[in-house]
Amino acid sequence: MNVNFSEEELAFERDVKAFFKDKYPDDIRQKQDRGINLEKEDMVRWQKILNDQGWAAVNWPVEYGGTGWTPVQKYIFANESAANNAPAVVPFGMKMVAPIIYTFGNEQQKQRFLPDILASNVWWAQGYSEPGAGSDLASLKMRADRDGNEYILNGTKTWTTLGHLAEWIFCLVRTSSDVQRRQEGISFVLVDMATPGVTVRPIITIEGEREVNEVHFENVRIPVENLVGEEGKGWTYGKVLLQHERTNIAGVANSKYRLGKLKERTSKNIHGATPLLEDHAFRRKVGALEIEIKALEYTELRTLAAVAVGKAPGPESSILKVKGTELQQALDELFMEAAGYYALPFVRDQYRLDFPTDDKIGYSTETRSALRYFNNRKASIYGGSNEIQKNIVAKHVLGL
Amino acid sequence: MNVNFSEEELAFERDVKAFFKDKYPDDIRQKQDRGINLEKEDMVRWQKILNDQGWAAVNWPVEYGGTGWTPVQKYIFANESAANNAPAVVPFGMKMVAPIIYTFGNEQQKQRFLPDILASNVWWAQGYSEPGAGSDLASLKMRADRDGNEYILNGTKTWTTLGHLAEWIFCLVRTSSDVQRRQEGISFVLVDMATPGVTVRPIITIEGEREVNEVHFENVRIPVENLVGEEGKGWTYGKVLLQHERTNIAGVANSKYRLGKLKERTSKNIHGATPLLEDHAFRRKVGALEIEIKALEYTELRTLAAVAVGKAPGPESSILKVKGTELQQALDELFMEAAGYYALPFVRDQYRLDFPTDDKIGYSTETRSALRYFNNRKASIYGGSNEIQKNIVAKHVLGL
Amino acid sequence: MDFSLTEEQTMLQDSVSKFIDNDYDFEKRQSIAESTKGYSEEFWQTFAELGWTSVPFAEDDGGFGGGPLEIMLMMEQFGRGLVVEPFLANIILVGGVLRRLANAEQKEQWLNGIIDGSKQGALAFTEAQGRYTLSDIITTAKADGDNFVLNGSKAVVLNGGRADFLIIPARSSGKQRDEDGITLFIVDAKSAGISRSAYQTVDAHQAAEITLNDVRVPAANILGELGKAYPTIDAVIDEATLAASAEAVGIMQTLLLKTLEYSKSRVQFGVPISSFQALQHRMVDMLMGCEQSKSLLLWATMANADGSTEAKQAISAMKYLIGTTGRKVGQEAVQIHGGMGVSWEMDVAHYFKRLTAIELLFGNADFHLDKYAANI
Amino acid sequence: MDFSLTEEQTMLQDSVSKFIDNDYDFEKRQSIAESTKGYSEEFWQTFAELGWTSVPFAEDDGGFGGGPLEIMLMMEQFGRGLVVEPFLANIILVGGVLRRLANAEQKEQWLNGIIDGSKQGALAFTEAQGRYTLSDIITTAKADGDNFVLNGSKAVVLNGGRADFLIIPARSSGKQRDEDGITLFIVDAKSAGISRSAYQTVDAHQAAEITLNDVRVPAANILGELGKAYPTIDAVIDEATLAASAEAVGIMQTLLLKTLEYSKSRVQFGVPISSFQALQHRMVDMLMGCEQSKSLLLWATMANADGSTEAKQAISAMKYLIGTTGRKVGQEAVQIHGGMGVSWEMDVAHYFKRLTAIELLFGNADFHLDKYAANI
Repeated sequence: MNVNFSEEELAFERDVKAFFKDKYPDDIRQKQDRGINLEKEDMVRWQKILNDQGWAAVNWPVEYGGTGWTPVQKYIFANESAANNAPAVVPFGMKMVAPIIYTFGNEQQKQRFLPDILASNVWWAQGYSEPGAGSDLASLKMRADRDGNEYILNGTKTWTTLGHLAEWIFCLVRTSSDVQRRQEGISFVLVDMATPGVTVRPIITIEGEREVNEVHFENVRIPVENLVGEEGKGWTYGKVLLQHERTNIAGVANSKYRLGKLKERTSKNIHGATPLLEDHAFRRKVGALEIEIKALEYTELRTLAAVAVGKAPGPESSILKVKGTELQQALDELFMEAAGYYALPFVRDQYRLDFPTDDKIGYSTETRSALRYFNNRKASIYGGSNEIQKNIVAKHVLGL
Repeated sequence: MNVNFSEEELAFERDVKAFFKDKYPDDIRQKQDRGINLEKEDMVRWQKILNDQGWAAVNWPVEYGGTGWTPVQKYIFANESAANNAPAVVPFGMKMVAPIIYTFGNEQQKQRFLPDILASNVWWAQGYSEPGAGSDLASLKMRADRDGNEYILNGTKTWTTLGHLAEWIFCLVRTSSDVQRRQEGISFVLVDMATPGVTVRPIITIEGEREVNEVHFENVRIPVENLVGEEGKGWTYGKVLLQHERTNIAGVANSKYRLGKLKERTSKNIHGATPLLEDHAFRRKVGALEIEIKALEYTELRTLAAVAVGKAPGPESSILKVKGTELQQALDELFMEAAGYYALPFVRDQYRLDFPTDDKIGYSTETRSALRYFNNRKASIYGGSNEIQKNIVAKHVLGL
Repeated sequence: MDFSLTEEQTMLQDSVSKFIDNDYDFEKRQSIAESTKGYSEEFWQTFAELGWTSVPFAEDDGGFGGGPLEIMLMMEQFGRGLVVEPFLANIILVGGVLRRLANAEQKEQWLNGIIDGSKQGALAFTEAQGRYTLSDIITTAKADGDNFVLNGSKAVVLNGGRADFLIIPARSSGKQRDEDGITLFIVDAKSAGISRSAYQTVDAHQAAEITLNDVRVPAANILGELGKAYPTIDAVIDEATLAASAEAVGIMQTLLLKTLEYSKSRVQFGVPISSFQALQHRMVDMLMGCEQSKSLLLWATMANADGSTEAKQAISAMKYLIGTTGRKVGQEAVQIHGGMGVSWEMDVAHYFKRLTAIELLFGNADFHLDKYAANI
Repeated sequence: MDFSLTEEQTMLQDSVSKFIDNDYDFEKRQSIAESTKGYSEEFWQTFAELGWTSVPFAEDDGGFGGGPLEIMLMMEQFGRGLVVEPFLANIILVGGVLRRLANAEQKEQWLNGIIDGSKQGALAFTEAQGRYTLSDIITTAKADGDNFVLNGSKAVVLNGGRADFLIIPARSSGKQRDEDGITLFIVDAKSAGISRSAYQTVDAHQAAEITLNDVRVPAANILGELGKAYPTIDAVIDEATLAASAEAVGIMQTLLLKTLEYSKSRVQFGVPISSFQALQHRMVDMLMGCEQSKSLLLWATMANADGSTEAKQAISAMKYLIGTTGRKVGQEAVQIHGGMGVSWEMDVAHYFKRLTAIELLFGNADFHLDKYAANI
C-alpha cells in the first residue's frame, strides 16, 4: 500500500495537465468560471476535442473507443478536469445508453449508434421516470405495442433532463402486461425524437430554469430494430444502467474543486471586513466538509481498485451516490451561507459574457448560490432517490 | 401571553425556595453533589419530608393527596427541586402504579395502597418487559391462571429497575390466550414480592452497576382482589400509564440544572489551563444545547397549559420523551468530553462520604461522566424506545 | 406566565387567517409575485383598511397600539399564505424606525403614508462588506452647512426598488464598526445622486442595490440624534427578526402539513409513501423541529414584549433554532415530495425558498449562535 | 497509489486474525479483563513468540522492521477481538519513544524487555490540566549534580500501574506550554518518590495516577537530548493515534456486523427488526460511517508510512472522522440492540465502551478538527 503516484502515473498527470492547458477553449473556461450557462454548441465542441484526443469515453471498453485507463488514471483525469472547471460530459449518451448498447445491443446497433455518441454528433435523453412513477420505476405505464415490424409507443416520460436539446431518447416501455411480476414485460427501446407523435414540454424547476421536460408519445411508430436486447428484459438492462449512473454520481473531483473555490472566495478581504474563512465556526465547517470529501475520494478509489481486480461495480456504488450527493448539497449550503444577503438577488441576466462588470451584483457568483442550492436538492431525488439507494444497500449489501 | 410570573406565582416560588433551604437534608445534598449513590433509606427519608409538606404527589388528584398545583406551580417546583439537585422521586409507585390505582382501581384498593405510596412506606417495581418482548409489550407471555379466588402466576419480567429494593410489583399478565388480538387477554395485577415463588436476579448494566433485575414467577399465588379494574383490560390501563411515564420523562428541570453545572465546571481555571468553556467550539455546543433545552422547556409548558384547560396528556407527550432523552444524552456527551482523559478511570470506590479527598481522582465527578454516558444510553431504550415513540407520534399525532 | 390570547388578539389572528384562506391561494400568490410590481396594491390597501398596517403604532400616531405578540400572530399567518406584500419592509423596518425616532413633522410627512398604505419605504441597513454586523457602515455623511452629503452604497435593500423614500444609516463619525457615530437620514428615493438597481429576490420579494453619490440631505431629515442611531437600528432589527421568525414558523408548519398530506396520497410500490417507516420517523423529526421552533418563538416574542432582560438572548436562541431546524424541515419537505418538490409549479418549492431566505435575513444560525454563546 | 498488501502483510494479518478467531472469544476476553492483572501474561508471551511485539522495531534492534501499515493491520484485528493486552502502551507508546531515542545501552536495558515481553512500560505523556496539548507540562526536572530531580504528577497513564519502568516527560526549562524545554526521563517504577494509584479504566484497560515527589534520576537516564523531546513525543502520539484509530475501525466494523446479525434474529411485532425501514436506513448510515472511516485510516496510515507532507493533516482528519462517526456507530449499535445493548453480559456493550475510550485518547474530534482547520 502506498499513497504516492508512480512514475508512470506522474507522467500521465503531466500529459493531462498539458492537454487542458493547450486544448481547453478559453471562451468555455471563461463562461464556466463566471457562472454562465453553456450553450449546447459549447458542450459539443468540448466533447469533440476530447474525442480527438481519444479521451471522450473514459469508461468504455477499448474496442469501442474507450481509454483503457487504470483507476488511478481515471482519478487523475477527473481531478484535472475538475481543477480546470471543464464541463462534465452530458451523461445520457456517453454514460447511460452507450453501456447498454455495447453490452446488450447487437452488432448493427453498436455500429449505428456508438460512433455518433463518441463524437457527440447525436445527443440522447433518458426516458425512465413517468408521472406518478417516480422512484418506483417498475410501475411504469408507457406502452409499446407490436404492429408488424414496428412498435407503437403511447405514454409520457418525465424529468427528462435536457430533453429539449436531444435528438434521440432511450425508453423503458411496457411490451407486455401479461406477466407475473411488474418488472417483467418491460423492454428497452431507442427512439428518434423527430418521429411524428413525439412532443416535448418544459418543466420549470424550483430555481426558475428549464432543465427538465415531459416527453409525450402519441402513436409513435418505431422499427423493431430499435429494441435493444431481448423483449421483456429491459428491467435487467435498466438496473445495470442505474449502477453505472451511480458510479459517476459521487462527483468527488468536482466537489474538491468547489471546496477550493469556496476557500479562495472566503479568504478575501472586502472593504475592511474580516474574511469569513477566519470565522471559527465557518472554518470548522469547511474543514469538516473537506475531511468528508477526502474520505469519499478514498472510498471511491477503493471501489475502483476493487473493480480493477475484476469485481463488477455493484450495489455498494449506491454509497457513493448517497454520500456524494450529501456532500455536494453541503457545499451548496456553505456557498449560500458565504454569500449572506447576496444569495437573495434573483438576477440571471448578469450571467452572460457581455454583461457590464460594473453593473454586476455581488463580487463573484454569490447570486448563483441560493439558486444552485435550490436546484441541487434534486441531486438526492433524481436517478433513484437516496431513500431508494439506501433500500438497495440495505437489501443487497447488508442483506437485510 | 406573557413570560413573567404573577405575584401569586412569585410568592409560591419563595415558599418553595424556603422549603428546600429549611427541609432538604444536608447529608443527602452532599451525597447528591458529590455523585454518591443514595441508599434506599435516603430516598425514603426525603419522600417522607415531602409528604409531610403535602408535596409528595405533585400530579395526583387532590382527593388522594395531590397538590392541585397549576402547570406553572409544577414548573416552579420542578425547577427548584432540580436546582437543589434533590433526588427525583422513584417513579414506580408514585407516578406509575398510583395513577392506575386511583383511576381504575376499586375503593378498597385505593385505601389499601395509595397512603403507603404517598408516605413511601411501600416501594413498587414495574413488571412490564419480558425477555424477548422488549418494546413489543403486547407479545408478553407471563400467565395468570385463575384458580378459585387466586391467580397462579408463571413467567419472567425483566429490566425491572430497583426490583431488588421493592416490596410490591405491578405486572401486565396474560389471563387469556383465547383472544382475537394479542392486546386482549392482558390484565393488570399487583403482587407482593414476598409471596413464595418470586425470585429476583440482578442484571448488571453496561457501566457495571446493579440497577435492574429479572423477576421470576413460579406458581406464585395471589388473591383475585389484586386484579386492578377488569380482567382483560390491562393493555388499556398500561397504555395510559406509559403516557404518564412519558410526561415525566422529559426531565427538563434536571437538564437545566446539569447544564448549569457543566458551565460552572468548565469555567474553572486549573493549573494555568484555559477553561474549556472559553474554547469556541465547546462553547457553541453548550450554547446550542442550552437553546434546545430552553425550547423543550417551553414545549413542555405549552403541553401542560393545554392539559390545564382540559386536554388530556396524549400521544404528543411522546415528543417530550424523545426530545428529552436526546438532550439528556447530549448532556452526557458534553460532560464526558469535558472530562477528557479523566472520563476513563473506573473508580467507583471514591464515591462515598468517607473517601479521603486527597486520594480522589479528578477535580469533581469527571470519573462518573463516561459511566453515566454509558448507563444513560438506556434513556432512549427503556419505557418504550424512541423508535416506538416515533411510531406512536407518526400514527396518533400525524395520522400516518 | 401565560400562553392565552386576549379576545382582540384572537380576532386579529382570525381576520388574517380568513384572508389567507379566502383570498390568497397559491395561484393568486403566484400571479401577484409574477406581476410587474411584485405585490398587489389592491391587497395592500385592504391591509390598510383592515387596520393591519397600523398594528404596531401608537394610538396617538393613528395606530392600533399592538406589540410583538400581535405582529407574531399576523406574521405566522402571512407565512402560511406565503404573502409577498411588503409588510416586513414597510411596517416593521421602516415603521419601527419612524415610530421610535420621527418627530411630529416627520411622522406627518412619512409615517402617515406608511400607515394608510399610500407610501412605500425602505430601511437600507445592509452594506456588502458587513454581513450581519449592523454597525459595519462605511457609507459616509459629511456636514455641509445645513445639509449633509451622503456617499456610499447599500446592498440588498428590501423593498428598495419601489420605495418612495429611504432611511439611510450613514457614518457621521467614528470607525467602520463603531456603534457610535451612525446617523439615520430620511430621503426621497428620487433625490439627485441616488441610483437604484431593483430586482426580484429568490423568494419572490423585491430588493435593490442603492448607490449614493453626493446625495444632499437637509439636517432636518435626520431621524433622532446625530450619531446615535445604532440602538434604534438594533432594536428594530430585533423586531424584524421576531417578525420574520414568526413567518418562518408559519411556513414550517405549512410545509409539515403539506408533506403529511402529500405522503398520504403519493403511491409508490403499491402503497402510500406515508407507510414507509423511515419517512414516518423523519416526519416526526419535522414535527419536533416545528414544535421546538414555535416554543422559542413564543419565548422570544413574550420576552421582547415584556421588556425582559433575557429578550436579546431569547431572540438569538430563536433565530438560531429556526435557522437550523427550518433548513432541515424545508429540505425534508422537498425531499419527501420528490421530483414535485423541486418543480416551480408546486407550492412547496416556494415555501422552501422563502424559508431559506428568512434563514439568511438578520443573521443566520451561526451568527446568532455566536451571539448567544458569548453570553452564556 | 496502491491499496494492495504484500505477501508478508497478508500473513501477518491472517496470523492475528486466526488468533482472535481461535483463542480470543468474548468469554475469554472477559475473564482476562476481570482477572487481577487485567491482561493475560500467557497471551502476551504468545504475542512475543509470534513476533507481534517486535513488528515496528528495526531488524538491528531485534525487530521485524514493520511500519504503520503493519501496525494498522494488527490493530484492526485487535479491535475486532477487543484485545485488552497492552500493545498500544508497550509497543506503540513506549516502544515508539525507545526506538527513536534510546542509545545502545538504554535499548539493552529497556527495549529488549519490551520486545521479548518480559517488561511492561508506560509513557506518562498526560497531565491533568493539559487535556490534549502534549506540550502542556508542569512536571519539573531540576539538575542536581549528575542527577535530575523530578516533581509533579501525571494523569491517566496507560499501563502505568503495572509498568516496570516509566518514561516521564518533564520540563527542564521553558514555560508551561512551550514545546522547547521538555525532556524525557526513563525511570524504574519502584524508584523512591514515585507513588502510583492504579485502576482499571472503563474499557477494561489499565491506567494509573502517578505522583513524583523529589524523584532522583541519573542524567544517563535521559532519552535523547535535554529539552528537545517534544518532536519525538509528537511523532509517537501520531503513531499511537493511527494505531488506536485502526483498532476503532476494527471495532466499528464488528459493531456493524453484530448489529446486522442481531437485527435479523430479533423478532418484534412478529417480524425481525431488520425489516423495519427506519432501522435499515440507519444501518446503511452505519455502513457509510464505517467505510468513510476506513478510507481515512488508509489515507493517514499510508501518508505517515510514506513520510508525506500531508501526514499530520491526514491524521487529524482521520481522528476527527473516526471520533464523530465512531460515536454515532457505537450509539446506533447499542440502540438497535435495545436493552441487550446496555447489558454487561453482551459483547456489544464492551465494544461500545472501548470505542468511546478511543474517542477520548490522543485528542477528541473537536481537538483534531481545530488542528485540521487551522491548516486548510
